[in-house]
Amino acid sequence: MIPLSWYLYFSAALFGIGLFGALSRRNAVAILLGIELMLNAVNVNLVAFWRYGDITMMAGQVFAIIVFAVAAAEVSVGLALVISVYRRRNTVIADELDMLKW
Amino acid sequence: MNFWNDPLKVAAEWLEGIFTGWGLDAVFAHVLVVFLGVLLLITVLMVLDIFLVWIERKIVARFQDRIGPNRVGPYGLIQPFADIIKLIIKEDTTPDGADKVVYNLAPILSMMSVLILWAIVPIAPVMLGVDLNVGVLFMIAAGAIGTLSIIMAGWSSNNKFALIGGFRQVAMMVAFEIPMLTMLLIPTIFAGSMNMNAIIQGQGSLWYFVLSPLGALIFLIAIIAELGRAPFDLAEGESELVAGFNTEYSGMKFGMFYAGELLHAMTFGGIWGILFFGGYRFFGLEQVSPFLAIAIFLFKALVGYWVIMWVKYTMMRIRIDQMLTFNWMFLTPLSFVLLMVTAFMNALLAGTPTWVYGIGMFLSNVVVGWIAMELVRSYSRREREKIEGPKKVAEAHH
Amino acid sequence: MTPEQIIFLIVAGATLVSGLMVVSTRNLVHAALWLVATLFGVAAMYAILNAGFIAVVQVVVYVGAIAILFIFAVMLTRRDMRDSGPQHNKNWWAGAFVSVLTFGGLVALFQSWAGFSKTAAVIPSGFDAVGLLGSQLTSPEAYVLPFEVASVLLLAAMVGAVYVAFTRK
Amino acid sequence: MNEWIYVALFMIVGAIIPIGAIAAGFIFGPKKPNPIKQSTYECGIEPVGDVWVQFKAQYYIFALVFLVFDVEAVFLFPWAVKLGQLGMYAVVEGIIFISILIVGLVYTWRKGMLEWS
Repeated sequence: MIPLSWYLYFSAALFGIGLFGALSRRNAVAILLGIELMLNAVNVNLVAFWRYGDITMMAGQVFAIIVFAVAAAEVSVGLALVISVYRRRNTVIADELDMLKW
Repeated sequence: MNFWNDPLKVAAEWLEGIFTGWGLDAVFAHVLVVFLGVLLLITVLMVLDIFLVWIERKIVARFQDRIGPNRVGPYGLIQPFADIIKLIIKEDTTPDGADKVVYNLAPILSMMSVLILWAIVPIAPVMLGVDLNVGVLFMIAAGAIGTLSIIMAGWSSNNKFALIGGFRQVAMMVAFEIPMLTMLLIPTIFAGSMNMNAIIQGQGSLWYFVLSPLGALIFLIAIIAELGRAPFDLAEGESELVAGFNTEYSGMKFGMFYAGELLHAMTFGGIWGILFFGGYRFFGLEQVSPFLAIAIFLFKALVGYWVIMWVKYTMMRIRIDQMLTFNWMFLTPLSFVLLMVTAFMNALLAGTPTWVYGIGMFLSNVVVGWIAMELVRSYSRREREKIEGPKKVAEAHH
Repeated sequence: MTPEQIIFLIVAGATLVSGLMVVSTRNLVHAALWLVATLFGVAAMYAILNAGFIAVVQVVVYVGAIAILFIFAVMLTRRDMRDSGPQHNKNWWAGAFVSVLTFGGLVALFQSWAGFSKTAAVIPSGFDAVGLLGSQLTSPEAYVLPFEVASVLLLAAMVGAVYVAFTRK
Repeated sequence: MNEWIYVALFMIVGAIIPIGAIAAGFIFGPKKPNPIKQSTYECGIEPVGDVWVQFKAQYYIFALVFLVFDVEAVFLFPWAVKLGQLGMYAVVEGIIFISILIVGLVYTWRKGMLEWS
């Protein structure tokens, strides 16, 4: 049997990779890719806790599905923002989008 | 006699006995036997696929008042083998600037997305790849891999026709996947399960086609669009986009796309038969022998395939704007309304005898369909008046 | 090592490697395709966890829709698909540091927790996760509010995305 | 044992067969590349410009609406499985759920985003 710890290590590693992508990428679309990885890491945890707890309590799976909805909403609005910015400013590099600084 | 009733189980136990006799681990032997079974099933499917080429060519010839292949072998039966040899010994070109890995991966994924569908298709009461309790959704997941393979093929070819064709195809597939998903919910509601076998068992007294004829029709339209066949073959509008996403493919890689499409059509014919026409069930005949059940299932699958071909060779291609309008403004809202009505009627008629339930469901479908057709009629009348002016229409009433 | 553990390690390794490719590839379409591989690995993870419904949903939603959305967005935001210039900003080492710190912190946190090396209970035969999910999602005592709120959330996302992306200049 | 192992077997075999077929084509086919043969096909005319043309932003809208309804279907499948045993209140919940999303579809439609322009 696989102990719960393995899943937790796996999801922590995936979360770290996603965090690195979100923090270090220059392209706004790539930042969103990193955020997707982080959301997935969270989902692995939720489902693992469902499996290793009382399996008749569906909270873990319900939350996982809610996270799917959140991820869908986040991606659709995020990419729409990127496309909108691209149409106005002709760039998707996050560092160059600094008009709010002034 | 035992073999006659459950051939797969008998064969599997026999093989497992042999393998464990060799000193293999019991679990490993079991997985190995299943692996061989899967290999057998998929090999049979590929052979069937070869003959689908012949069937398709013969039937299209009849539709177009021709004879079709008739030179190689009796009735041209050897023709598909000649085609395969030709495809194998053709040069396999890769265009300059293509993304090699993605380019080669796309046809493999395309074929795989079709083959894994057979994991959930019950071909006889005792013959089923995997008895998943999420069978219906699994089908959509397999379709997702197919969609991905098309976008990969279009993107990696480094060809404008391929890219635009791939994009159009994907836009269309995702658009028609919404009515398809919605119509998959209807058999799920009736059967109370997403398991394919449970859906077939639920059609013991009434086919779901009787309970939801409109649903079956919308599902048929959606699967034809998902297949990208005429009248929805606009990704391959020969006059504008050459061959769509597979423009740059040649040899066996093209062969994979082509064979995948044919097998996909036949598979969807079978799934249509399972969801709405009772799958391998036919008035108890399936109980006689699994072989008879397979024959019934194959017959239904081929009838479904024939309907898909019938549509393909009768209709002309529609433009992309017409296709999108048709989907977003007619099919999608209609499928949602149908789903809501079905759910409502299902709760309302719960506990009534089967015939009341059947008649109620059938009538609700007819009413929804009739209202939809009236709306379309008034819409097209308004469109016509916009072009011709109201006068002409008024004259037509005299 | 049981076969199950070996399968887990293979899947986890492949998933993490594709995850690393997502954050390091220069070509954004490749990054999106690596994301598909990662998400597929996560789906396999759910399957190992006996959460078949979530696994299939993962493939349907992520591979079928979100990956397509990403690829479309990449196509729409690059007039010429150059991948020149650095793909990571000049503070990437700080990002790497924070990520490693997060990972280390999480692991340290786990290890002080008692339930860390728990093993799973055997799933009783006839356990219908999807049915249970259905009744809990619609039950007023359980999750009917999140169920309806998710619908509102999706509506807001759709309206917002359409408005943001396509208001004329 | 987990039934998904069999699904994995199907995926492995489903990948082996096309790889084998393509490998056969690779082994038996001739390989005589030349620059003209390898060039991108544009109906015999020399390729013009870059392949990565700018796309219509509308493709994004189609994928977006699809994503939203895909997630919606995910919520509805468990609902549909249990519908027969739950009675009228679950039906009403589902109808509310679908109606809210239809509002989004109607909004997108009224904005003219679903028409091919």
